Amino acid sequence: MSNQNMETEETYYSNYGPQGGLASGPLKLKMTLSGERVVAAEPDVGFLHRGIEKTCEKLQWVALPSLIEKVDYLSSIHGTLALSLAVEKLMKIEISPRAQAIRLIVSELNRIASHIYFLTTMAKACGAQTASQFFLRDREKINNLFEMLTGARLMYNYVCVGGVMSDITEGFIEKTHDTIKYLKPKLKEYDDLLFNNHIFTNRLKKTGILKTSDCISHYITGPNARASGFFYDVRALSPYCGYEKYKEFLERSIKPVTQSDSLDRLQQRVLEIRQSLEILSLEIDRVPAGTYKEKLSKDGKVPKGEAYSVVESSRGLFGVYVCSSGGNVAERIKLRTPSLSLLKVVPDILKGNEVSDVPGVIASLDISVSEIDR
Amino acid sequence: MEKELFEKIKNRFSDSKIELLNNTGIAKIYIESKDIKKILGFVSTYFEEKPFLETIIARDIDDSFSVSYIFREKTGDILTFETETNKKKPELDSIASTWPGAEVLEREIQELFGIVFDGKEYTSNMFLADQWVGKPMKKDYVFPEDFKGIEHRRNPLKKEHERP
Amino acid sequence: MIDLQEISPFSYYISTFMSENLHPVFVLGVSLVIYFIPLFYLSVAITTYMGRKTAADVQMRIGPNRVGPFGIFQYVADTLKLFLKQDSVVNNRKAWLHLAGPVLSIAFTLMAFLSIPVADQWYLANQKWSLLHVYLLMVAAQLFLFFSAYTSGNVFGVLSSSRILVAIAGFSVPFLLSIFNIILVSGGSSFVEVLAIQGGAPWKWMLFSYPTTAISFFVMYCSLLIWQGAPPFDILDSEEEIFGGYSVEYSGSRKWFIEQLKSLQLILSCYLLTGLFLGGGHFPFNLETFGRGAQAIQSLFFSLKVFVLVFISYWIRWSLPRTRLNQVIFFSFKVLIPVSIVGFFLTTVWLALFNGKGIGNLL
Amino acid sequence: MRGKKGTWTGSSSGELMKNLENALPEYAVFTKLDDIINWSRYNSLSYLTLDLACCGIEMSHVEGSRFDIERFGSAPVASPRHADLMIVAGTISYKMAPIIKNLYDQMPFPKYVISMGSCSNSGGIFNWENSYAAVSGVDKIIPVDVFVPGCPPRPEALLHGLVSLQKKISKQKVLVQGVFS
Repeated sequence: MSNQNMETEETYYSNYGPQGGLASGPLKLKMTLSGERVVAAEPDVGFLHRGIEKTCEKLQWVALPSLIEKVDYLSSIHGTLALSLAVEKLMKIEISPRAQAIRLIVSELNRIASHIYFLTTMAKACGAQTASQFFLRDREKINNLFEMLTGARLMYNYVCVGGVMSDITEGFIEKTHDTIKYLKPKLKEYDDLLFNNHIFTNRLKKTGILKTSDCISHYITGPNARASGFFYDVRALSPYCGYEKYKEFLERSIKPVTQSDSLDRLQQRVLEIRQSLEILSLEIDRVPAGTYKEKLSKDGKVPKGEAYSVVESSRGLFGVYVCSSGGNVAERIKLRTPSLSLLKVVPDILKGNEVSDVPGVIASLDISVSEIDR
Repeated sequence: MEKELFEKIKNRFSDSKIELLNNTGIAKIYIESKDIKKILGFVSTYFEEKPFLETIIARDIDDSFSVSYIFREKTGDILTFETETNKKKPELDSIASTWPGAEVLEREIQELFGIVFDGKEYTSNMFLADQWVGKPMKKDYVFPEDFKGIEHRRNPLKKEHERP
Repeated sequence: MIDLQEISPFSYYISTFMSENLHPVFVLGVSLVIYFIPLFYLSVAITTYMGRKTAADVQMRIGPNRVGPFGIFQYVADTLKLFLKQDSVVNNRKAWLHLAGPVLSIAFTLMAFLSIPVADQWYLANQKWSLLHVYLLMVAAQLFLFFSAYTSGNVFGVLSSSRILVAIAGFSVPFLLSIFNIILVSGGSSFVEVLAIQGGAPWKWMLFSYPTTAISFFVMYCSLLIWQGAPPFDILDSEEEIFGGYSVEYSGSRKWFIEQLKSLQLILSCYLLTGLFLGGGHFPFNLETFGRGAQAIQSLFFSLKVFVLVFISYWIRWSLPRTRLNQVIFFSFKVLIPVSIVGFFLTTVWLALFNGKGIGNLL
Repeated sequence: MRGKKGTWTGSSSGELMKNLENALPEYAVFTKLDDIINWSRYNSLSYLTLDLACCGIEMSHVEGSRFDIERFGSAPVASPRHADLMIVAGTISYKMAPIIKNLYDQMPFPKYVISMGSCSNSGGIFNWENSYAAVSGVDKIIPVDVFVPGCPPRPEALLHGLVSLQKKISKQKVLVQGVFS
């Protein structure tokens, strides 16, 4: 459409959210519409700003994992893992191989859980209520595993400084095998529900295109970037917790870039579930013997200094910067969250799409508002 | 690697004050606040590919704000630059023209710390509610007593809202 | 003097049970009540219950089971609750259209039922062009919904109102084309005439009696889905995109009317399909032994067919995701219309070749 | 409507009913009618999902096949006009607080609120001492009927909260209070 037409077009304004939006959490979109087409869309965040970084300076070190979990509640293991890695750098502790293997297992499990929840919101956004219920049912299986291991369904508080909170419970390994066996054929069902369904694929094709150049300039990481052809995976680039073993596997199984649209991002997530299941099925048999947690001094103090460590969360590069003044309480904690870098790109992605596509595109970006706001 | 880069920068910008700090756990290159644009602009062209801006960290230290820029190279190594600005008139140069992702981060720092980037002060808040008083991430920030009629403190014994 | 037998056969049937001195208008009123009360309350209740239970079953849930055995009184509880709820009203100058919208729309949808015979001589209005009349009433019902959405003062309501117009456009042409196909085949323009050439046994149904009527059935089914705004074409009131669309501002009893309307639309489309394609109330066996009760059995048979269709509709509803607005229009204009035009021409060729005989007659 | 000391005042119909109540020694009819009205209300609570934070995930699991809140006749709705019940799930920030108030005001009477999770009960980990931006409890903004503790509460806990609310509704004296209160 030419510029002149754009000027004479009558537009109107509409809010989208913060209640009832499809991002997980209250995201508001200020949209200027022309008929059914989105002329401009501006995200408004801050509805979940809880001041977590300030709260970190109020609580003791021991309490921090349970706080950092709430930053990205859908992949809470990754938040606590990044914090633990940073604090361990400060305290200069080496983690036992067993604890590392357990950490890897839970982090992959959490990735699967998060991606399945993504599929749920995606299906809901496209009006496939039944498909979304199917995904929720499968997420319960992962929740069962976590419940067995940590006792919680969502806020696990499992990874801690020095290892993990508790050892692998009896029967966990067998149950994990069962779950992997259950989920692998289910992935075929997902393909039937999503990618062999023409209504589903046709409405997602060519909507919400995220350009590779945008990914690089805004440093968008995670599945979104990988679907757009910007391969950036902390697990492969600077491995932690024994991801060295799977470096080649991760680099090998890259999805070829086609459109970098919503459908591609959906396919990327399903691919990652498949990857995680592969890693999980290898790692679950390789848990070495040893202690699950290193002995720490009881005063709960962390030596003076600074540390910064990153992990690959379900949404991308999750970094925690820790600064300690040698006391019980952190001096400053800064969280680098993957969804925040998406914020400036969302208007470009949404522009030119239809109102019907907005829920699908927003859901396909898998924005976690709590991560943006903190 | 920091050392190498540090030497290069030191030679290139011989008239400005540049130090290599390595005592806190993260190796940092200290630069003065007025040189940010110049030196970071040089860093963006120094490598084969422009390093990614991972995050900007502001800290409240006694009478000044320290601001660290964490970059990441394509190889996965991190690179940290630190600068300082005084608390009375906190101002810094923006690097959003080189790294577009910096805009959000700078805006967040302006909102939570009060450091103004490029003299461009945003009138509306991104994270905080509108008409918020004070910069909450400062060390001397006192939590509000109430905000727009909602009392901040909660008395466990008091019943808050009866059914109308 | 009003000739009941001519203008309303169902009223004439009712009048045979009553005293002969009654005024025909009174008889008309009584027969209206007798006809609509089960339709408006019972069928809608059954449809709603079926919808919820089918949804639960497809999604591997249990569904409502707390009120009454298997939750069958859920509809009663919902109705009572909505009627005892505050009715918040939009402060708008044109609000009367908004407030009256659901009721008017229901009234027009109900009027469309008048000329569909559920059994021999069981229809309320005897009209020559009842096929087109039904079409007009259906469009009118949607138009009132359009007005009510447009005056709701809500952005999502306005969005929904424009979508309603689009849906009317997408529904009209294929629907009319398939109706013309039926008129061509049956040689009549009313339901009575269309039903006259059908029989009770499945091979005597319109659906199978000509090779092209199956195409018309498909086209009409899809166009009716567009008209109702049912999945996969539920663009009118999708919860995720436009937060309920035309129903977004309704609360209390008006919300109940909207829900009632949705069920009635579903029932009407199943009525149409049953009457036009599935042999209506024609029973496969001779019912002469039942005397005047024969029609009751026929109407039960009719409703059985309707509810099977309702069940299939719900099955489709809970299986498919939603299409986009432009896809609805593309589907209507690029698939349904060409298909039905081709079917139209094939019908004329068939009629010319076989002297207007159907498959059943030829065999 | 309830005044300060637990007396029922307010709408004219309520006063009329109160007078009637005084006039009649036995009011069995009211009780029966009350029962029917309450039965319809507590068996069809459609809820507005206020998916704010972590608890929202568990709330969406409640719709799922394992927990299935529809057994109780409840269903999620998108518009506040259709809702009887608001489930506040998650931390309330000062920026979100006026919106929650607005949503609550848009809901038609009778309306109920379930506060789900520690954050919306009392601030939880983000209480007045720890966080500057979080409201310590949703009951500072709107009245709450049932508090469901937990961080986050299990879906079963939310279902228990729903059942508790149903019990609470079943004891209402609707005709005395006025129907729309």
